[in-house]
Formats: sequence, structure tokens, C-alpha cells
Amino acid sequence: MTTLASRPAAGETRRWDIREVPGIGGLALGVVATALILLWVGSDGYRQTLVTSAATYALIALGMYVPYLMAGSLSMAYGAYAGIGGYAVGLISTKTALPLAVAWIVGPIVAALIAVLLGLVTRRLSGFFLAAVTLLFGMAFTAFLIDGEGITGGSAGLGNLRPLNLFGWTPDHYQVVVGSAVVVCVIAFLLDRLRLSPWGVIVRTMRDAPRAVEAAGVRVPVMNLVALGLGAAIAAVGGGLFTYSAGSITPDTFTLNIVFLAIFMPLIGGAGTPWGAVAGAVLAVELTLNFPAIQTSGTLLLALGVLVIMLIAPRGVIGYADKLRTRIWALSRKGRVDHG
Amino acid sequence: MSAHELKVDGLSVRYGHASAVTDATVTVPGGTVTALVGPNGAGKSSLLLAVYGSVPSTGKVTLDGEEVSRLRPAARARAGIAIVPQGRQLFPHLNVADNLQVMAELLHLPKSAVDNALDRFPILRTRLRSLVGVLSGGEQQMLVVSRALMGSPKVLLLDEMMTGLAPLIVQELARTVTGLAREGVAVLLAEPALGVLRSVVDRGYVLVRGEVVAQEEDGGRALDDAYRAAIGVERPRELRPTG
Amino acid sequence: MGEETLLVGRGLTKRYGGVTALEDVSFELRAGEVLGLVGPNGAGKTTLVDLISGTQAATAGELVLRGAELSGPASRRARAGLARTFQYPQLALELSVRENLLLGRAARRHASLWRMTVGAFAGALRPRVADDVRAIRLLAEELGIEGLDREAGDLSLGEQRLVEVGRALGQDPLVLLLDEPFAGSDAQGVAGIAEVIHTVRRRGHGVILVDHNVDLVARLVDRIMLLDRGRVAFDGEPRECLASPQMQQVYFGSVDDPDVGSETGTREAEVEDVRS
Amino acid sequence: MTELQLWLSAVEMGCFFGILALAYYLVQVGAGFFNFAIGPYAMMAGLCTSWLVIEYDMGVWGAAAIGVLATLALAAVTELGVVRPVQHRSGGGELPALVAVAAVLFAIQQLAGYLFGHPTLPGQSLATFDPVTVGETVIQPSSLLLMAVTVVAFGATAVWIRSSRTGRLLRAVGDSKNAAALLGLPVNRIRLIAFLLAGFLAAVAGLLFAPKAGVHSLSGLHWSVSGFLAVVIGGTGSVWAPLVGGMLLGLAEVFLPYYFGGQSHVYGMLLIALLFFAFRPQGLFVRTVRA
Amino acid sequence: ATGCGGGGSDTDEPTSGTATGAPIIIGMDEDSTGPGASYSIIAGKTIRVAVQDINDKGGVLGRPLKLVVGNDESDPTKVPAVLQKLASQGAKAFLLQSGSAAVMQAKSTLTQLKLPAIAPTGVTSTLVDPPNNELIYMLANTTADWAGVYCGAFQAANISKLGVLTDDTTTIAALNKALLDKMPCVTLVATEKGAANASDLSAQVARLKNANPDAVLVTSVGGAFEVLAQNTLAKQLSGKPRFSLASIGNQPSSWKLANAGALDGLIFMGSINQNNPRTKALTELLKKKNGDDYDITAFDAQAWDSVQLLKLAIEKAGGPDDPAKLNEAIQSLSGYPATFGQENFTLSFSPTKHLGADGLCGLSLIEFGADNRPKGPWATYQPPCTA
Ligand SMILES: Nc1ncnc2c1ncn2[C@@H]1O[C@H](COP(=O)(O)OP(=O)(O)OP(=O)(O)O)[C@@H](O)[C@H]1O
Ligand SMILES: Nc1ncnc2c1ncn2[C@@H]1O[C@H](COP(=O)(O)OP(=O)(O)OP(=O)(O)O)[C@@H](O)[C@H]1O
Ligand SMILES: [Mg+2]
Ligand SMILES: [Mg+2]
Repeated sequence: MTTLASRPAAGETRRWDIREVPGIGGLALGVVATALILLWVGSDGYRQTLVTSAATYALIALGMYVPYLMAGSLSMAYGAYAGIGGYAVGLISTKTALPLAVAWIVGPIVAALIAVLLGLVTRRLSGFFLAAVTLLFGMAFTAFLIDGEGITGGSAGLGNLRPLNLFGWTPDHYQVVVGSAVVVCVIAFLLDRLRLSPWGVIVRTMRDAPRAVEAAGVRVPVMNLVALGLGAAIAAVGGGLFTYSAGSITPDTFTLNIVFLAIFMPLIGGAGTPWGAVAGAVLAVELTLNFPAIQTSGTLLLALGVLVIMLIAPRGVIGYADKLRTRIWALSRKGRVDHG
Repeated sequence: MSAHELKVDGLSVRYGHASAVTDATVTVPGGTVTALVGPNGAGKSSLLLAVYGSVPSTGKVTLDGEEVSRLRPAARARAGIAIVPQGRQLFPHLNVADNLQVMAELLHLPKSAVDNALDRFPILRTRLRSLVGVLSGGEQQMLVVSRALMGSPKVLLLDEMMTGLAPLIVQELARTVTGLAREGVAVLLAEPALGVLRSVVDRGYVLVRGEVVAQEEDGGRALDDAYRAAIGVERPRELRPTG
Repeated sequence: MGEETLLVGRGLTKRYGGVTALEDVSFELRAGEVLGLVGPNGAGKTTLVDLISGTQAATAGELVLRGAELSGPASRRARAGLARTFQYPQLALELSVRENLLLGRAARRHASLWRMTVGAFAGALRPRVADDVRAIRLLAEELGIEGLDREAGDLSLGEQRLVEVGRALGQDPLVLLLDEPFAGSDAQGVAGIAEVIHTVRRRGHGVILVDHNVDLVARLVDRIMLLDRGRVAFDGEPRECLASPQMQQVYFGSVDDPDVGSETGTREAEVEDVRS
Repeated sequence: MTELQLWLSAVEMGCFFGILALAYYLVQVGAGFFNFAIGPYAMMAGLCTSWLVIEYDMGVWGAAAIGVLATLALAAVTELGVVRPVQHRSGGGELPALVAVAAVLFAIQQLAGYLFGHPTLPGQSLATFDPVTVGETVIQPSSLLLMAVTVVAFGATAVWIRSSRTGRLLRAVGDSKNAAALLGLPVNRIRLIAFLLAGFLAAVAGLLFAPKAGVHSLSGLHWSVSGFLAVVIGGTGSVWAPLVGGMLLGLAEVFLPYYFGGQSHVYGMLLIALLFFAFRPQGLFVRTVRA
Repeated sequence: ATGCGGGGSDTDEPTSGTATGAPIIIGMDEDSTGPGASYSIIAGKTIRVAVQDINDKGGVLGRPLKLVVGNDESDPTKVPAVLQKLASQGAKAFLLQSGSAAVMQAKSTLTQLKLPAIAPTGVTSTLVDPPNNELIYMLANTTADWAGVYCGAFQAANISKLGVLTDDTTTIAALNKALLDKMPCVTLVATEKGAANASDLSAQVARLKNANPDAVLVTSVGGAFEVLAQNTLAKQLSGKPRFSLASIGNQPSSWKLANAGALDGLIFMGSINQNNPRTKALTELLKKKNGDDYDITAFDAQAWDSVQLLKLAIEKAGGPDDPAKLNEAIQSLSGYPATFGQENFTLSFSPTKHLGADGLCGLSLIEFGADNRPKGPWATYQPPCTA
């Protein structure tokens, strides 16, 4: 029977282990999984679309990860943030001569600024005021997209997009699919490292002990804004990706559904790591789009799926897998202790 | 008044796969103040909470020969076990009166019980309607204590009950506790270091890493020595006074 | 130690509607000095700590740190060199002890909006700073904290208090405010915290120590300030203070108390116990 | 005389949002999170009742009774079957609970779609007396009933939560689940009561409001959002706060379009919320305690 | 219960009937559970009836039609995947039968897939306007034509000041753009917008009242909003002539929502005309399938015709397998006698004309009676039927 005080020893001795390089484990698993998926996809148009959809959802969920799961502030304007990313692609493609890649710089920045603005208003209030304001903003944003005929193409939205051109290289559809998968992995990996970094420690502490963070010298409301901005920016990247691969965007493309999806995905995947958001996105796509039952409501399947997962694996599928792993390790370590 | 007795037999508490208390056997005869000393993280609070039924545990707890191990906390409270839990186990957004009222109702006590509970600490009476969350640390601790003393308990589990209380109050309480013990209440108090309470302790146990490593039948220094002997391995470093 | 004054408070006052928690309190803390703050429950000690650290805004009064006015939100004051512990530990219970200890150091690198933003990217690229790892190990050793990988929520309260102190110290403060750090800590913890206090004063920085364990306070501080019902009742040498009638009245209880004998007895014993 | 008509509409909506917000409030106080399934509860009661009346031409009261019971069952399942196990297994965080109820929201809506079909059904009025005519304006009996019930609901809840034994326990359990569990307060029972009460209030609200514009399997989300906004605007500092929030929302939804027309209720509500929150950084009623 | 249409419709997928050989696969994207379900399902059922009917009569080129169905819940982010899935299941052409926001999103995916599609019940001309409109077709007269009809009606009833009450959906926003700008015959004295899921419109109606128009036109996707609007108008603006689009006529289930007599005198843009023998025939067929109390709607007729048109196109193209040819074939269809509209109403397509309707004969103004059911053609004015 291990008594608690004898726990740390294990932690100390493994400190220079390669497995301890921040985020490497997640990356390895993520890359392998992605590779397998891409192999499964091959040249099948439908499967390719599944991947781009999953990538879109994943990016939006990853955007949710930092402010929602790390800092604990729930923003419900993610439909709008993704929309901003999408319209950035649409507008730059149809209304300007700029290289399309610029959209993935402009969109996220604009989204971040708006997120910061909304956060600014509610900075001194409890989290749910933010939720309310962002919710209203989401509605107003859709209304604006319809009314703002001149800019947004009104209800018809924007289509006929230019193909992406990176320094003379125009990726074909499959390359876009692979590309989006890679982007997701990179962002997930970086967020995973960010989570472990000092920055991540501050942000995660804000949730339980904001007083301590304040007393330690970080202005909690301001840090919160940074987190919100970062999240919105990531979501905007996803919106842009979808718009590009789908070829058009309309005011209704990103709705409240996406917001709730974004709330679900990180938790069913596993709140412990950004990779959970990715896993959650894959699950969501599987449940809503690829599930054998043709006609049944994808939403219903998703909702039930979420409930089942929350009940069986409260820490998400990744958390569940991780628990099994640690169980096994614990057993083996125990074995070693008994020998020594 | 008859003397009550609390018996804890082979009690173990585990959190996940970490064990906080291992096979602890402790007896608290009524009329005595029994101390449970041990360094931080030794398992004192876990043991007390287990006796009260708030954390799941294995082993046997008997009050005056009656086994209470199967009972839920509420039932144990009604059976006469009262606890001063460690840390602020209060309802910060309820006012002082309501905090006491909740307990009174749990124990099916009359309204007057709340009023009597306040006699011990006049300060609290003046703050009757203010939210507990705004009280000072010590004021909150006073509330916790008076809540535990409602409805004449048979067993008192006092987990660092003097935390944050000024010496003046500490003396009063020390007297109160001794008094209750003399009336036959079985008092078990947990402390990481006896300090000021040394004078009130009659006997005690030393808990280290969840295991009872020593038992001392007379209190005061004897127990201190036993304690120091037990943790002698990890001997505290010298404390240099200033100047 | 240098005689340079570190922190000065003038006319600090705090009212909550009707309740007056603190009334016109002034004090001075010199470099390398440890100031003990004692007083009955509800005297206003924590409130004073809150006002200094900026956790609560003062109704009146001003603070000067090293000649510069000290004001604004807690975070700004922390950046100016203040660090505090809370009477009830404020830890991120889901984070590991290591991460809780890291907070103090991490905060220093994310002071401004700009540095917060850059920090996000820097953090993603370079999550683990070698110095941090080392510094935290030293901190933990100094305080005798074990098991850095455990979740703070799994610690016993006493262990949590120790981590709370460690976090504050991690900020390497000019002025360290400790609100009842000794409450509920064992001999080893007491020694550890005492060690911390010495470290700070050795660096020529200051400490304000609130605790009800007067004898311990008397051992560790250069001056004691006695608060009573929000006002300063006594301010001076530890020994004078312990002997002073105010102390006897408001804090220990009247002199002709039958228990005083045993009570002082316990005080000596306490000291011994600590030095073991 | 349209002014009166408008006030009437505003108050009517205010009452509806108010009761929904009150339902939110109860769960918030007792369990410490926002139960987003409130809207679907209301939808369930309204839709089920209408369906029974239309498909099986059942008596309105009988149908209503079944509708309310069904909703209570839903509320109970939400707590017993979802929130409690989820929180138990995830260590009592409010985030998992929030996500779980959000999932429940969608599950109920979709299941309602399968059971009762997707077209909007007309709400059934419980009040049978004749419409009251004031000047040009006709006040539907259902509206009067709704207002009356609102007053009663709030009055009763206020008294109950402030001075009844269960009310006090509710506040205690919601305030610190740990302390409550440690002392042995009946945490589970109290939480269940909170959910059932919330479900009941929502059911009544949905039932009485349905006649106004019919009810649809997807009304739930919209109602959840409205109730949520109401409770946030009002705050959770007092039992009456939700009513205030609801009324403000109702007034906004009626008078913004009236004075500014077009989409102004969408933009306007955002604008108001922004200003309101920016300049009243505490929200309406809130009580703070220190560390 | 009829209510269970959503669930029910998965079960009765059409069989091959008497047709033999490799089935020709048609992809249908419907919204059987989402916000569009209430109207999507109606047409969805009839499409299945039509397919079954064709198969029973020997199929297309002797081969049976086979429907593969996807459900996008009117969620644009799902559309690309759904269409791709249907395509991967071998669909050669699509019937887009969900919310128009989704159909909008579908256009670009069609371009990527290079497969043609018909949106049977679409009315907004933007659906077939650029961008990405090479492969999408619609049957009914669109708003552009309606403008003319309404103008005729307004002149006949000498209405010069019009108030408009509209919902906030993208569909209607598009429709208003196409419709209202093309009605120079009246001056718009007020255009009031309410949320599609609004539960109160008294403010909007009050504003209309203040503007004091000669008549009110309600433009909405139908359902609860439409009826709420009519109820409120009947209450606060009683006596004013009221006009509406087609949706109120196409959603019989929503009539039950109206207060007693609230729809009385409402004139809407109908396309069902029992003098049309094809309509009669279809009515019979549907009554057989769905029970005698079934109200046939334009949705049924348009769904029916879309399938017939696909059949013709496939036959013309000599097979479904060359999408380009199939698309040309659709564009070469002309003079198809429609199952809705008046007897001589026909549908034709061309590379530049993706709207089937030839002339205004597809439309007729229908008036509601005091029993909240369509009473019959409006006496005051009917569109001139010159193909
Ligand atoms: N927000 C508040 N509203 C009303 N009274 C308050 C508030 N905060 C503190 N008080 C009162 O101010 C007084 C001083 O509180 P403080 O916490 O400073 O006392 P203290 O000296 O720290 O006591 P202790 O030694 O028990 O911690 C107390 O009586 C407390 O009840
Ligand atoms: N909720 C928990 N989950 C996991 N481990 C826990 C939990 N609570 C306590 N522990 C562990 O159990 C052991 C005993 O804790 P306990 O609180 O009983 O110690 P204690 O003797 O009361 O210490 P202190 O003197 O600091 O109060 C400690 O090592 C602590 O880390
Ligand atoms: Mg303890
Ligand atoms: Mg204090």
C-alpha cells in the first residue's frame, strides 16, 4: 500500500525522460491518429469533406479551449468568430486583390479584437454576463450580415472564391485536406505546451483562485481578455478554413449550433488537454455526419453521445484512455517497488 | 451525568489509491480529553471525518457500545457526535443565524437552541444578520465551534479548533472543553502540535503517515515527548530567534 | 540591517457601511525588519493586510513603498514588490503543487498587457524554463514541501498553508505579508516558515507577520503592533509589548485571571516545542 | 390605445421570461449552475398538452396535468440520471454539469420532434372565461392567467426560500456543497427538489404562454436563451431579481422595435446589455463575500 | 399520429416496383428533424410517392429510380458533407429539400461535385442567381414574377400605400430584396421586421398602424410567425386588406394556429388550381396514400414535378452517368405541363433560365374564408395567364 508521502519520488526521477518534453506525447499520438485518418480518407471526396469539417470543428473547439477550459470564462459568440474568419476569406477573395492567405491573418485579428471588446465590457462581472453579452452579439452579428448587403453580400453570402495561392503554389483539394489536418495538429500541440507553460499556469489558476493571481501581480481581467482574444482568433482560422473548402459562406453558416458544438467537443474529447478538443471534433463529425443511421437527427445522436460519454468517461475519451494508461503504469511501478 | 465512550477500531481511509489512514485504533473514554497529534498530512482530519461519517472508510466506530459505522453523518450527528471540522465549513452567503438554524434543524433542536449557541460568543450576537462570508477568520471559527456545541453532544471531534482564535478565546474554550469532558463528553481533538492545548489534554495518540505509532496515557509533556520520539526521524530544524 | 524605511502607512481606514474594521492606522516598516501584527479576533489585522496588498480598497489613508506612492489594484502593488498569503489558502486546487509554486515567478513575467500577449506565444514555444524548475525545487526544500506533483486539492489543509506561503515567497517580494501562516502547521512547517522569514529579512526586505501565536511572533519579529477594534493599541519591542497592560487586557485577558499561570506556562512550552 | 396593447404584450412576455428565469434561479441557488434545459421543459409541457388535446381530443386540464407530470419526470431525470452521476464521476465541477444539461436541452428538443412532430402546435388555453376588453384592447384570458400565476409563483417562492426549512437548506446546499455534505445535510434530496420546482415552474410557464404564439419542438432553445438572459440581467442576488430581469427583457423586446423598428431588438438588446453591464459593473442585486 | 412524419418517413422508402436493372440513384437532401422539417417533410414524402409511381410504371429507361437520403437539419456546416456522402453513394443528381440557408451553402458544393440539382420548393431567386448557379434549378414562379401579380392586385383593389411585415430569416431577406424593389406600383409606407421565432409582434403591427397603409403584405417563411402576424393584424389592424406569400397556403398544419376567423379575407399567392387536371390526378393519388382529409399543397405538386423533370432529363441524356450531359438535358427541357398552376401552365429551362415557370399562369391569388381555410380564387383580381 503506497502512502501518500512516498508518491513524489517517482515524479522526480523521471524528470529527464524524453516523455517529459512538454506536449510531445500528445503530439505523437495526435500525428499518428491523423496519419491513419488521412490514409483512410484517400481520394474519397466524401471522406475528405469529413476531414475538413472535423478540422473546422476542431479549430473552433480549440478556440474554446483556452478561455473556457483553462480560464473558465464561457463566450458564446464562437459562431460569430468563425463567421468573421469565414467572411474574411470571402471578402478578401471577392472584393480585393490581396493574396488569399492574408485572410487568415486579418480574420483572426478582427475576431480577437471583437472578443476583447466584448470581454472588456463584462471584465468586472461574473462569467455568465460574458456568456449573455456574447450570445447577444452572436445574434446581432447574423442580423448585420443580412442587413449589411453592400459589404457581406447580404443573405446570398459570398461564393466563387479564388483558389489559395501560396507563393505560386496552389494546393489541390487533397492537399488542402492534409493541410488543414496539419494546422489542427500544430495548434493543438502549441496549445498543449501553452497549457503547461507559466502563462498556462496563470490562466488556469484564474479559474479557482483569481485572488491569488491578482495578489501575485497579474491583472486577472486583462489576462482574461488575452485568453478570449486568443480563443477567438483560433476559431476564426477554423471559419476561414471551412469557407475556403466549402467554397462559400452565408449569414447562417455558423449559428448557435456551432456554439453548443464548441461547448460539447472539448469535454467529450477530454478537458485535460487540447487534444481532447480535437478528439471531440472527430467524435462530433462521426456522430452527426458519418453515423450509419441516415435519417435520424445528427443533433440527437450528438446529444445522446455527449451524455453517454459524460457518464462513462467524465474526463472525456482521452481522459479515459489516460486513466487506463496510468492504471497500468501504476501497477508496473508497484511491481518494481515490491521487488526493490 | 454518565460518561460516554467512543471506540474507533481498525479504521482506514483511502482517497483513490492513496491511503490517508491505515488501520487506526483509537479509544476516547468519556470524561477525558484525548488528543490526536501528528504532522501535517498525517491523517488526523481524515480520521475525524471518517468517525463523523463524512468520508468513506473501512473499520468500526462505536459510540457507547453502539456501532455507528453504518450510519450516515446526519444520523451520527443525531446520535450525539459533533464535529468542529478543519477549515471553514460554513455557508458564506447565509447569515450567522441561518448557519446555526440549519444545524439546529438537522438535529431537530428547538429554535431556542440557536439563541443559546450564541451565548458563548457575544461578538457573534452583534453580527447575527451579517453574511458569514464577511466575518473575520476568528469570528468564523467561533461560529463553527458554537455550531458544534449545539444540542449537547456525547462526542466532540475537534479538528484544530483553536485555529485563528485569539489567546483570550482560546483560554475560555480550553476551559469549556475541559468542563464538557468532566461532564462525561468524549472529546477527541486533533492538532499538529499541542501548543497551548497541552494543559487540557489528558491522554493521546500519535498519528504518522496514517498509522497510529504511539499511545500515551498521561497528557502534557509525556505526549509531547512521545510525539517528538515518533517523528524524531524527520527532526524539525532549529528555529533561530531574531537578534 | 539598514535603517532605510521600506513601507509606510498613514491613516489607513476601512468602513463597511456601519462596521468600522480599521480606524486611522499608521505604521512604518524598515528594510530588513519583521513587524508582528497581533490583536483580538476582528481587530482588523486581515483588513490591514488587505488594504496594504490592495485586495480591498481603503476608505481613507495612503501607503508609501520606498518613497513611491503605493496604490491601485493588488496586481500593481504586487509588481511594486508586495506579496501576501491569505488567512485561508487560495490555491488552484486542480493544479499540481509545483504549478501553484510557479505562479509567483510566472506572474512576474506577465505584468503588462503586452507581456501577457507575447507570453502566450513564448509559452507555447518554450513552456519550461530551467530556472523555474530549479527555483521551485529550492523553494520546496526550504519550506519542506514534499510531493510537488500532487494536486493541491489533495493536500491536507496544513500542507496547503505551506504551499500558500511558498507561492508568496516565489514572488521574491520586497514586503511579504503573512496572514496567520503558523495556524495549523506542525513543528517542521513552523521551522520552514520561520526560515522563509529569515531569508526575506536577510535580503534586507520586510515582513509583516499576523499570527495569534504570540510567543512565536515575539521570537521572530523586531517590533509588534497591537490592533484593537481597528485602532493601534500598542507598537514597540516584542518584550515590552508582551509585558504591556494593553496586551494583557485586550489580548490575554485581565492579569488577575486564575489561569494566567498555566497560560504563560504554555507560552514557554510552545517556544520550546518549536525549538524542540 | 395601442400603447396599452404594447404594455400588455411587454408585461406578458416579462412574466414568461420572469418565471423561466426564476426556474433558472432555483437551480442556480440549489445546485450552483444554470440549467439550460429550462426552455425545453417549458416546451415539453406546452407541446405535450397541445398534442394530447389535438391528437386524442383530450380535455385541456387532463392534458395539462399529463404535460406537467411529463415535464417533472424530465426534470427529475435531468438531475438523477444525468447531472448527479456526471458531477459525481467528474468530481463535482460545474462545467461538466453545464455541458450535460446543454446536451439534455438538445436531446429533449429532438425527442419532442419525434414524438409530437415538427409543425408548430397551437397552445391550449386553460382559462375559459371571456376575454376582457379595455378600450380597444382585448386581453386574452390566458394572458391574465399568466400574470396572476407569475405574481403567485414569485410571492410563494420568495417566502418559501427565505423562511421555510427546505428553502434555507436549499440556500445552504447551493452555497457550499462541501460543507453541506460534510455536516450531513440532505444534499441530494434538496437538489432534486430544486430541479423539480424549476421543472414545475417552467412547465406552468410554457403551458400558459403557448397560446400566445403556439409551441414548436425547437422553441426550447429560444426559450432557454431568453430565460438565461433574463436571469443574468436580473442577477441571482434576490428572488425578485429574475422578475426584474424578465420584465426588462420583455420591455426591450416590445418597445425597442416599436420606437426604432426593424431589427432594433437584436442590435438594441446588445447595445443595452453592453451599456448596462459596462456602467453597472455589479449587475443588479449581488452580494459579495471576501476570501 | 401524423405528427410522427419525421420519424415515419425513414421507413417507407420507395421500392423498385416493376422496373428492373441497375437503379438510377437520386440524392435527396432533406431536413427531417431540424428547423426546416415542418415544410421539408411534406415535399419529401411526395417525392417518395413520385419515385414509387415512376418505378411502378416501369422506371426510367427501364431502370428503377433509387433515392438516397441525407438529413442536414438545415445546418449549412453539414451540407457539404451530406451532399458528398450522397454523391459517394452514387447519386447522379440531387433534390435539395431543406432550409434555404442550407441550399445556399449547397450551391458551391454542387459546383465542386459537378452534379446538377433541383430545389423543388425554392422560391427565392437568389437560389439560382450567381454565385455558383450553373447546376441548380427551381420550378415555381419566383418573387420576380410575384411582383407583377401583386401590383396587378393592388391596382385592382386601388391600394397605393403598402405596409410590409417580415421575418428576419435570410430566405425572406433575399425574397424581399427581389420582390419589394420590383413593385413600383405602391409606395412602401412601412417595413417592419420581427424575429422568426418571435412570440409577439404587437410592436411591429402598432408601427404599421401608425404608418396607416391601405393594405399589409406579410412576407415570411410561414409557420408560427406567419400566423402570429395574421392573428396580431386581425386584432390590432382589423379591416385592412391583408396579403401574404405562398407559405401560408403550403402549410395547412399552421392554419390551426390562427385565432377564430383571424385568416378571414387573407389573400395569398397560391399555385394549386383544381381546374388543372394534373393537379386533380395528383390530389387523388395523394388522398389515396395519405388519407382523405389530406390538403394538397404547391409543395406536393412541385416535389412531384421535380422528380418527373429529372426523369425526362435522364431519358433525354440517354442515361444518368454523364453529369455534363445530364445538366444540358435539364437545360433543354421545355414546355413541361406542370402539376400546379393553371391548366396551360408549363415549365421550361435553358442555360440562362434556371427558373422553370413560363409566365404567370403558375400563380393565382387565393382568399381565406372565415373558417381559416382557403375559400377559393380571389374575385377582385387574378393574374393574366399569357405564357
Ligand atoms: N465586508 C465586510 N462587511 C462587514 N464587516 C466586515 C467585512 N469585512 C470585515 N468585516 C469586519 O471587520 C472586522 C475586522 O475583520 P478582520 O478580518 O480584519 O479581523 P482580524 O483582525 O483579521 O480577525 P481574525 O484574527 O479573526 O482574523 C471584523 O469584525 C469583520 O467582521
Ligand atoms: N481529498 C483528498 N484527496 C486525496 N488525498 C487527500 C485528500 N484529502 C487529504 N488527502 C491526503 O490524505 C492525507 C491526510 O490528510 P489529512 O487532511 O487527514 O491530514 P491532517 O493530519 O489533517 O493534516 P493537517 O494537520 O494539515 O490538517 C494527506 O497526505 C493528504 O494529502
Ligand atoms: Mg487536518
Ligand atoms: Mg484575520
